[in-house]
Amino acid sequence: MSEMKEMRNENDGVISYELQEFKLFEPLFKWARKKSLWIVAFCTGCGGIEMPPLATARYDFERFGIMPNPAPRMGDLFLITGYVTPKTLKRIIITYEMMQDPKYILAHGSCPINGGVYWDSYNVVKQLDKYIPIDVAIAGCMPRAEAVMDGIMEIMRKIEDGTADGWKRYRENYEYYRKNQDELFGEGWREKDARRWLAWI
Amino acid sequence: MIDWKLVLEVIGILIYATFMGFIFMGIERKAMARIQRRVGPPIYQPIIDTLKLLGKKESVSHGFIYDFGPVFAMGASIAALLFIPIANFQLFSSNADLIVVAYLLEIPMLGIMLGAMSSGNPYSALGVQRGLLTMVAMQLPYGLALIALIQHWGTFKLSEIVALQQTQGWSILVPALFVAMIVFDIVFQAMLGLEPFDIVSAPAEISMGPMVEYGGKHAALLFTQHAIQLFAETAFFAVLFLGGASNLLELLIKQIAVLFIAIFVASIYPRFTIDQAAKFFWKWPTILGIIAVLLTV
Amino acid sequence: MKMKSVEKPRVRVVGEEKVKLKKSFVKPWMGIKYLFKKPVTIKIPFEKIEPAPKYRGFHTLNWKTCVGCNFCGQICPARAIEMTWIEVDGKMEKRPHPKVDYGRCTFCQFCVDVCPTGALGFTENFYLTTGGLEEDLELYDWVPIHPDKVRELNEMFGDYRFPVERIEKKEDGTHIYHLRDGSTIEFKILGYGLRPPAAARPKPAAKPAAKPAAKPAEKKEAPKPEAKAEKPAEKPAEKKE
Amino acid sequence: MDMNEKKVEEKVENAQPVEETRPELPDTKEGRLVREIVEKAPYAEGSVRRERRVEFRVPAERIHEFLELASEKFEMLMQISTVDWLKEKEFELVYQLWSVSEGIHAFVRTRIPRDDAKLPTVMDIWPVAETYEREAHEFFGIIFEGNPRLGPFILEPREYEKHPLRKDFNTIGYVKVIYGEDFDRYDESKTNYVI
Amino acid sequence: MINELMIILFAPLIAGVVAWALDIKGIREAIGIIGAAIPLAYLVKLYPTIIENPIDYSITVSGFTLQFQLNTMSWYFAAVASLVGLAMAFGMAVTSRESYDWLFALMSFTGVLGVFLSQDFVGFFLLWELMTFASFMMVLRRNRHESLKYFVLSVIGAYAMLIAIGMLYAKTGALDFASIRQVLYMDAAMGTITTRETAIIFGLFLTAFGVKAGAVPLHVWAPGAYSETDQSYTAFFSGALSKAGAYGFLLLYILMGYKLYAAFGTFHNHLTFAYIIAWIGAITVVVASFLAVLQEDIRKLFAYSSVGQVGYILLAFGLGSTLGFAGGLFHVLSHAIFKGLFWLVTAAIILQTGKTQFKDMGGLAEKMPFTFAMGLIAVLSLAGIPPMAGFASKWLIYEAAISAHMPLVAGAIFLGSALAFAYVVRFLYAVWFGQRPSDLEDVKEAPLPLLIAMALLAIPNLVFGVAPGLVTQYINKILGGEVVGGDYYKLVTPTGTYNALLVTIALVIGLAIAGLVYIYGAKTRKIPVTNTYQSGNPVTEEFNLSIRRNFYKPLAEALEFWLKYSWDRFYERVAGMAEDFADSLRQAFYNGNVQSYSWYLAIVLLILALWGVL
Amino acid sequence: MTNIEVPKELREEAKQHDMYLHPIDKDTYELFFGPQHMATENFSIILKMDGNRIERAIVNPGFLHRGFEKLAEQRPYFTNIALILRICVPESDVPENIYSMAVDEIVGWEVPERAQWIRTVVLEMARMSAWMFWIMGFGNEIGLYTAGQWAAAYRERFMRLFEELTGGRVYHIYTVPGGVRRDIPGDKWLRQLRDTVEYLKGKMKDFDEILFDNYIMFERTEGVGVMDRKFALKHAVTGPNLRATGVPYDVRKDDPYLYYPELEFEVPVLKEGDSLARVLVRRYEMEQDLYILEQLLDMGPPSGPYMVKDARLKALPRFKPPKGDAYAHVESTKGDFGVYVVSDGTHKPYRAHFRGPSQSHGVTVLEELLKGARLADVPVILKTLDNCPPDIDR
Repeated sequence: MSEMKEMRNENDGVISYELQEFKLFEPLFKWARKKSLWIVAFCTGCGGIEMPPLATARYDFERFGIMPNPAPRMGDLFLITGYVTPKTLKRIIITYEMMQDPKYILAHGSCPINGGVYWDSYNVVKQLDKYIPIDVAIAGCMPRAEAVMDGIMEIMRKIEDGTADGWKRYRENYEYYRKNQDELFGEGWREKDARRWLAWI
Repeated sequence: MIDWKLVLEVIGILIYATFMGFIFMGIERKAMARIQRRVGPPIYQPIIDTLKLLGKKESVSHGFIYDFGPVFAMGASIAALLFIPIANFQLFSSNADLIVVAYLLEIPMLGIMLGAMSSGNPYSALGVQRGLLTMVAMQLPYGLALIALIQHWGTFKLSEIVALQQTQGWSILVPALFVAMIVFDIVFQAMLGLEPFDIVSAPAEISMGPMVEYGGKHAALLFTQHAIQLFAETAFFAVLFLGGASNLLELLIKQIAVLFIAIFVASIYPRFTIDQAAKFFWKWPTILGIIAVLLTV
Repeated sequence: MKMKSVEKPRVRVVGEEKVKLKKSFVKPWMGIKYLFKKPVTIKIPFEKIEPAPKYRGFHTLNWKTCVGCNFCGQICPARAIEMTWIEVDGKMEKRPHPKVDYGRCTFCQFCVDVCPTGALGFTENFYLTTGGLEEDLELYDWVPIHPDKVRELNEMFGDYRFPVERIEKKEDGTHIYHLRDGSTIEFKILGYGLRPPAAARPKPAAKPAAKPAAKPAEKKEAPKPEAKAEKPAEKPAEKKE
Repeated sequence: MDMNEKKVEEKVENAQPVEETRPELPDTKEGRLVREIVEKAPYAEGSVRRERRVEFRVPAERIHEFLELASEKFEMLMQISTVDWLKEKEFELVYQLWSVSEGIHAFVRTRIPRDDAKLPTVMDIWPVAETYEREAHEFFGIIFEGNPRLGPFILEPREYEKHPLRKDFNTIGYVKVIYGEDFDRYDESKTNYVI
Repeated sequence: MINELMIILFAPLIAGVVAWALDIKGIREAIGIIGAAIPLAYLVKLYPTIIENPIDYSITVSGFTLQFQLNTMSWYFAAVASLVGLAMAFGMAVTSRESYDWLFALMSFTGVLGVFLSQDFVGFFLLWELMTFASFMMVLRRNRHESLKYFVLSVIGAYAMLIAIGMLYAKTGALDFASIRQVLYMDAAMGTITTRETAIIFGLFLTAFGVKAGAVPLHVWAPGAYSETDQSYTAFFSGALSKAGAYGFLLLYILMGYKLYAAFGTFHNHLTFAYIIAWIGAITVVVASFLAVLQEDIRKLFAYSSVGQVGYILLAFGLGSTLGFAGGLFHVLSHAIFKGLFWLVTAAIILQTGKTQFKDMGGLAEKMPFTFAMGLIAVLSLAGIPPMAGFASKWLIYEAAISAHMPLVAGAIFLGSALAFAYVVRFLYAVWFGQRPSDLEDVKEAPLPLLIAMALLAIPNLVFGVAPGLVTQYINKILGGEVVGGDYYKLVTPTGTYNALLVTIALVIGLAIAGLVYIYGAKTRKIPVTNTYQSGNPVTEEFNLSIRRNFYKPLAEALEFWLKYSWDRFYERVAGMAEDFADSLRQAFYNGNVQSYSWYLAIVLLILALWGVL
Repeated sequence: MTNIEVPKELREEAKQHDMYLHPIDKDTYELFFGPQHMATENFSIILKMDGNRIERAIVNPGFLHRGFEKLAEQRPYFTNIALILRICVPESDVPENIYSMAVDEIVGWEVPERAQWIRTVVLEMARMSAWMFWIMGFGNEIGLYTAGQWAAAYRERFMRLFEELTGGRVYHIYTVPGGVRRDIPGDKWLRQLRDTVEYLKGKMKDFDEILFDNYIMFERTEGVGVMDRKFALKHAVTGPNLRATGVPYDVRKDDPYLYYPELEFEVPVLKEGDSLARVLVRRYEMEQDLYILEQLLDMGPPSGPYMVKDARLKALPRFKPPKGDAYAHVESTKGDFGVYVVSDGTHKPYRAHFRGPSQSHGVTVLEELLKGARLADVPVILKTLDNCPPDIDR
């Protein structure tokens, strides 16, 4: 079964699709995208603890139409809430590729930028933007809810500008990201990781 | 030979119903937010959500049926809507039959299920399983409530039921039908997919169930479908038990009243598991339904 | 405290009847009363909330009093602080100053605690939001500025944003901080470390170039072994596969 | 505040290297417990460290036997801590036991050579040991004979093979190889860093 | 004299015999199809005639006169049977490997037609038995155990019918329906036949017809027999043969209606005997549908579903109102066409995959698109999706049930229809969707004759769905009055209306709007089943991602208490006890001792003497 | 996710050799539950399902593993405080405190009484905020979002108090070996704390009404995930989970630390051991924690320094404790949270081994309890066990 890896059709649904521009309603859609950011429910690190205050009665980001959504296909905004371990990064990449364009990433705090306090940890990814594109980064360890809100506002502003183009970058530079991912996890990591459980199931 | 007035009415009511359905969804979110002591989204938020989903630039599919499911669901919802007497707009409702409408209101579910199943995702399949079992569970009390109503008014025609209520007083003023209304209200919660019967989409268990694979325009279709369905179901409730309405405003008030009860129940009860829901439905609501039916014989 | 005197505190177990509750269909309906009460929501960002006084935010540095002792750098759990030799107005500062990387900093402010002269301090500022591109992320790495300047900016704008809006870097190591009020602070970074830089010390390799596509593809050259390893180090393990 | 002073005295005593075990045990409940167990298991050395803390040293080959004996008094196995004594070329395993009935915490120490780190599993006494042993195996490479689930648990297989908590695992070197060299941008003059 | 009726009746049988005798591959199929097509052709041809006046035909065999008549009602039933029979023949052209199947399948075809056309009890019983025998032979070839079960219950039914016929003959002195009806009508006023005797006759007929229709608790043969035979034949078995039972119930009304009314009176304004039939039907609907939901085998699922759907017909007949008859008669047709279609789809699946368990299937929609489309039509029809034949008939039954003031029975229909929804979706999911096991990679579309057969049954589903008036207007003629009003597209009952065309139009409008929205969105690209939400984990096809077994386990758990009891097990226990009893009897009596035998003889003689026989 | 479809040629090749590429077990199916899932943030369970029942569960932790124990060996004693509190995010004061207590014991420091009082208050506040967090999680998992929203809002009051006391909202980095880093901001803070306690006491009634008395909550939890006393002890289950099985073990009573010996509070114990018992025990503990805070406020902070006086603290980065080792543990909301610190006399700990409570109830116990449970019970069991993934991963 080892040759399956080589024979596998090196994918690519992720990038090979036609981009359809909705010329007429584009401004309307832009406004809608800005006003309705659905978060993929995937807290990757400690920053997840600051999401509940934001999502609940205290700060209530649903005022801006932002709400956590369990399904990645409907998600628009991916919050990388803190440090990312390789094991999580695999899932992040899978989930991110599952989301539908346009999609945005907000990186929380120090860790995704430069490793943070885990700069010397053998199991924390430094510089997340090597593996997936980041649209907005916020400082703090962990960032206060207000800071996260500020980051979301920044994303909204960028959507309006059209500068929130992480998803475009990901498609254009897919080879680059893919190479970095494969370098970190090894070729064919998806199958390998999936097959790990076959023996146990 | 086209009846242009009817065509205009159909178009007008469709637009109105879709819009109001979205607003109802917004009210639902807003009122729940208020009970949860927060501000909540603007009331037109569901419209923005749907627009955004429609504006997604990527769209994936698991095959023809996956695409067909949401389309079918929305089509069926529209069809159901056209048969419900909405205030003084009769549309097709001169021909509307209670059983036909009750069935038409169930078809969208089949569409969603079809699409969800064809994605091959176990979470969707679990959602389908739960959805169908909820339907199996709720159908008995639901049917009994409808039967009680039909037996009391002696007709299947929705327009006649409305007319009779206008002259003889609302259904809920009849003791037997009041019981039936309680049963229907419990079932209504399951029809709207709200707690304690939001077993189908239970985010913490099966991550939205049938909806988990949908995104982009498919989800937009389903949202629109949900809006129309919400409007149709609340109107159905108002027509059956609250005496229908003579104008849209009256209908709207009644619909919102119905909606608020659903919201209240949803915001204070957690969700049942599916087998508990089945047992629950076959216990109290069924007993109440039988009582209602026997009172009207 | 009388921990010794207490032999072993007797565990007082509550009766089950006090712990157990009765289930009810009706009681939850009481929750609906909040529909008519005011929400507890604080409407950020329209409604400003002050961070607590002495909230551990961004650093400030009084360049005059900083003696370059590197206590801050030593205590830092994230090794976010780097001593930097700075040339202001063509004149090199006598001592190196800490340069803080907010891509590392955990805001524990141990560095402030250990600062012997009190030069390093912190303010309540905590907003720093940038784009994800490399040039945007430059802001995360800076030599803190004087606390008075920061407070002045806070009062001017009424919020707690990062005082610098943009950092302009030049080839020769000149850094220009464009502050939020439009003023600039300009200085030149000569080198890093505790010892003064040699005259023509080259600037260490900066972060990889901005565009992802332009990033160096090969990142696997074995790094040089550390100057001062804590432990008897084994050879850096070869990356698998 | 008399108590605190007392505590400090105890701690000062404890702070000294624990080689010389006092033969005489105090006549407290801790002392009685230790005496009782040591009488049954003469191969073990027991001592009382302070109030509610006792300590046993057991040779590795009899550890299972001893723990089985101790499990009568100590109902819970709180943790299996491993310390990698690189200089002595030994792993020290500290089985941390807690007695719910007596309210006493016990360290059961045993040492095994680093090259041939093998121990019998204690899953049969405390099923929870499965997790602790998987962890100890993963991070230190100790093999617990009889535990069926040793293997990558928390770590990914690549890190698992390195047993990262061993003292001879060079974290920074490994990190540089895996995540790229620029994680530590100014390391040319790191002479003055503690970390 | 060669009458059309005779051709209709015996063409299938002759074709079957010829096909069996020739046994040449290719020719026997052709002969079989032709033989099965003849009745339909003649029936269509005779349609204008019989509306005016029925066609009679009688033959005399050794003193008994067998009377046949093609009247409006028998035409209806015969036409339904012939339609399904033709579809069966097309299906069998592919699925059946042996001429044996052709012989008995077509023999049972003749039997069914004979049952519908007979006008006296001799012919009725003979052809009933022919039908039973032929179908038994079809089952016997595949599975002895199940055929035995079928056989035993059929024999019980046959004896019951025989005794009932005997009693009727003894009381009325006639065997032809017309005279029996006449006599019983008179008797209703006079009351020479006691209530007890009437009850016994009624009970015996109930048993006889109940067995064939598969009414609970006599349904136990049905799942086994339906599933353990050629699936194309099952289309006929379930689509037409079980209708013989339903027809029998109708016959009860025709023959004994007044007598039964006179004997039992009414109960809460309902005919008591009809009330019993209605409740048998309701219980059949609920029990069989629940059991269908919990099945793991595709054949078993549809077998139980067939039982449940026949329950609808019984229920409708049991309502005792003309509207109920109309609904029941309509459901006879719609059940025949959708369930026949289901069985043909099942035949195609089993033929192409060789699997019968749901757990072995999945993802076939891509491989067998036409079969899938046909299956979808059947599903929509069975689930009662409005512009489908299944809905129109169900709607009539609803109307009838509620206007007959049988609310709880109507509640059973509601529950049954939800359950039907549940089990067809299970079928859809397990067979067509989800992950495809790798051993089904080479599955191809079903062969042409089978597709023709499916289309043959699918088209009526759509046509009678959109234009239910076609059927109801004919039913009006059967029932002799304007029972269901309206035109081709519209059904009007005293209490409600159903305009199928309007519903279709509404659905088309809706689909058009939704389709426009869909087309407006971004272009889709297809992704494989492994690219689905798995909580972020990578998966390969080596994982099982479909719920293949115990899909409705929560329901089974909720019904745990009820599922402890099973009629099947009950009968088996009874059978076991009977066997044990017989065994012990044999050991006690037939002990090989001559002296004891003489004693027995003496005792028997004594008893007979005491009774006054000797 | 990218396309992992097996190519056709390979399938055919496999078929020729009479083997199927996926010999899938068709009786059951696999459900990947987490980490990208509402119920199991950062935690993954691989479920082998039969219908809606779980036949087997395999816990797959490690999404949050950062190698704390390795990192702690590379950092000086005091610096570690900024690191190790990230082990238990909702209750970050607990790791700080146990680590400080262990180092105090190694060094032999007598922590000033004021510092002890502050530490006790901080721990109790942390417990209270963690309870609020737990209510939110539990409410969300069973579908009662209202209670969750309220609880999360009320938690913010504690967050604000923490912010004022420590200068950090979530990561307080406050308790250090030898005392605490800052003094109490003033009487105003104490008044605010008292207000908050009073406020929450009033709100507990709301929670009772909507959540703890709710009929459906009882339905969902009763008889779900039952473990008996023996099982719990053998699996070293601690905290409320253990007390719900009938064992009155509470570190605050059995191995008292800080101010707890002087405080009066009750330990709730139930015998059923199911999810409902765990919920009810937690509910009672919330009340007791509020009561404890009240008592502490009644006592008032003792006067004195808040940090130990020691000359060694002058050179903070190079502070060297003597050789030795110590084990310290406290009662967190999740159970018995312990640390084993070994010092070899250098300025960095030689080994710091943490015992998160979820280590014992989050792996084997969870796997056992999930066996035979319904899928809908998974979130309930997860939440009533109060499984905290970072405890396991560290």
